[in-house]
Amino acid sequence: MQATGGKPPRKGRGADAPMDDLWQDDASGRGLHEESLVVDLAGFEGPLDLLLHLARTQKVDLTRISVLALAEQYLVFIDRARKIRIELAADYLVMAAWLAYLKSRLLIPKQAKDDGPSGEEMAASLAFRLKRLEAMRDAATKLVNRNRLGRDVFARGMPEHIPTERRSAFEASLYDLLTAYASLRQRHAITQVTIEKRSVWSLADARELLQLLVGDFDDNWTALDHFMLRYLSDPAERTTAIASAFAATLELVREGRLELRQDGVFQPIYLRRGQKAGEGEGSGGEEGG
Amino acid sequence: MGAKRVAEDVGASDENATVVDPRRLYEATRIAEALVFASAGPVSSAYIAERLPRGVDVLHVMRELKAFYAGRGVNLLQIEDSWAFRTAPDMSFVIRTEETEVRKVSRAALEVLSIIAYHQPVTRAEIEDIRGVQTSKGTLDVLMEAGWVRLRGRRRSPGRPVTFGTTRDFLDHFGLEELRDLPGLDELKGTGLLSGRIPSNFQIPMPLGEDELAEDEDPLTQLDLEELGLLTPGGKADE
Amino acid sequence: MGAKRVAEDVGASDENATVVDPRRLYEATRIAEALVFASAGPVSSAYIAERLPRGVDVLHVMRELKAFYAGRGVNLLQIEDSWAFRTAPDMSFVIRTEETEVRKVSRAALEVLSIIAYHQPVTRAEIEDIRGVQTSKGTLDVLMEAGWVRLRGRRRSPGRPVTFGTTRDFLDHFGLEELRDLPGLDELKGTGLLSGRIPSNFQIPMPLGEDELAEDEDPLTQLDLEELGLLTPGGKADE
Repeated sequence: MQATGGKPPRKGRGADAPMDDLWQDDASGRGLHEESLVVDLAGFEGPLDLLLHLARTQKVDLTRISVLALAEQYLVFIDRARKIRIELAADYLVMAAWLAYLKSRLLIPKQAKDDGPSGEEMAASLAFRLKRLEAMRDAATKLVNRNRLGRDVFARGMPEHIPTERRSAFEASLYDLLTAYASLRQRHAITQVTIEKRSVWSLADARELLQLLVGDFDDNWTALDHFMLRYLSDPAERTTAIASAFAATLELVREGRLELRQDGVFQPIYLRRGQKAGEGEGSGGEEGG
Repeated sequence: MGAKRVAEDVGASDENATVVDPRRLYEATRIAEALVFASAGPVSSAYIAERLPRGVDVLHVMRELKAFYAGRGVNLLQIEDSWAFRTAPDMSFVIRTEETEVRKVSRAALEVLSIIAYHQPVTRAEIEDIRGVQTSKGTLDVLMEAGWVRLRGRRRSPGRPVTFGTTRDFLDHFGLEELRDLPGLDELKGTGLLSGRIPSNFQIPMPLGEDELAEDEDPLTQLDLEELGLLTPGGKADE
Repeated sequence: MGAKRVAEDVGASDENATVVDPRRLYEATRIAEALVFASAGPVSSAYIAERLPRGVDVLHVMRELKAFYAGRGVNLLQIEDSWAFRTAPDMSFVIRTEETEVRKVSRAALEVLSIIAYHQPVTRAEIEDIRGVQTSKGTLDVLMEAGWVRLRGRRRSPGRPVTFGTTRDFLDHFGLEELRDLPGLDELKGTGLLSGRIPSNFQIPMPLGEDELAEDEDPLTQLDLEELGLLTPGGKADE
């Protein structure tokens, strides 16, 4: 649990780098033992990574995993961690909230007036994301095992000249240029920083994180604030969480990134994507590949 | 030994018009050979062409040279539009010494690198969307410093985010002629995993039927059900 | 892999160097070729011999290899008891034309260049203000000589200082399509080039396009050019 000691890192930067050395021996060093449920997230790079690992234990093609079972496993894992008072990084909790929601959608028959995304659609999108991540993992493995220059294949050891590809007799890369600029500006910037205090995770933060974890909200009404509250706040902090969340949500609505609906007093709050949801996120992906 | 014969063969089988006499072609291959051999990095076709006798097709020359070195201890490789001599892969154990060191790449960095390679041009937000985590500071920095990743431009979309792509050095380092040679690329394209959108033929995983439990799945307990009952979308807040 | 197999074969057979089967000899030349090619200096016969299949005579192999490269664009040279590849002497005209040494751009020049790129149109005084040090005369010279920086116009302010900007060549060299492709604040942070520990009022300007004049900028006139002709990059500058 080293990634999650202390306060939950904002925006889930928790998975910073402690697992860097693990590339060579891959999963062997990662600390998840299904039987004993030893809780150790240090080896995982975020919730998708953990989910992928859990999915692999199902030992079937990712397109045919039981997303329900997977969600269960994940939630059990998170609950255990919470019971033994391990402070989890926020992104793991946000994923838990979403999976709890997904689970409820999968288990409870669809109601007539309910126009949210179907559980199956949500499950499919999760399975797709896992499959895609796994595909990139495999690609990375294939790539790194190729004959690499300087390890398996070698260049001329005693070059006689370096042809200048560009006319210019000066050599500098864009990277050099940007490094020079950034460090110059950094040096001259006043390095006095006050770190924002945040005892409660606002739901707006959680939502942004959620977008990262499971993609955009879609055009359907979704009621997952319940789940968010459950996973993101201690009972003691719930009131402040609701207050700050509500303020933050209104802000998002004002910005046009979110729409809200509540059918009556004390009824659940439904959310869906606002008109300007995608702005500044650039997460379209339509040109990918 | 073979060189002369090859040059003659070339003269005879040349189709690229400009009926080149064998000796001129042989001189051209010598020049190209010297140019590429002298350099540690890849040398572009344009650079070589400028230095060849007039009327000699550079690609024709390079193909000959490549064939000539095939199977030898040193091979001629094409990297995009450039050429480089590299030792044959099966020679690696002879040449490698204790001092031989390759840049160590973290698992995270490698993952980001392959996402960039397979999805380029790709924005940082898209990379994070695929990995489901924020890219830790320094990861992209390391890849750019290694000279494998570069800024390509900006996406024509709101916010105009910067896009990333790979470099020629990346191809050179991983022994790829071009991006199309990325392992498994066609297959990945075929399955729609690179499109960013769920393909229509992507099988929607249905939850297992009520009675069948997966091997590693526990039945729901009364407690679970209660809990879930409280958590229906229509349910009351637990306060 | 192939080489290993060969090595075993050899071990099994006799140690007599004179009777060598052609395939074994070919493998031995491949090994020697790769070794000499990849080495940073001449390679001794002893070093090569150690890595050849047993029972193969190193001098025999090197003679073969030398004969193979004779007359080609690259030759195998013997230097006392060591071996090295060198481009053929008559190829020197191809190689020598490229003696233009590639100069690394100094740190200071990179800083000035990056300031000009981001902050253009920018005067010399402003550059110094951002850097916090005086810019040495030579720095701007180098950048102009490289063809990356140009005089853009004059600022409509007391003293009408000359403004600097970048050139088309600058964009070409750094692989940018337009100035707007330069990464902004968030992107510099995202790639780890800027650390998160910067004040909230920290800003990075969005550079103007190359040909747009700023509101308070005049184009250079004939008169200016004449005047500046005297004050070329090497000159006394903005007094």
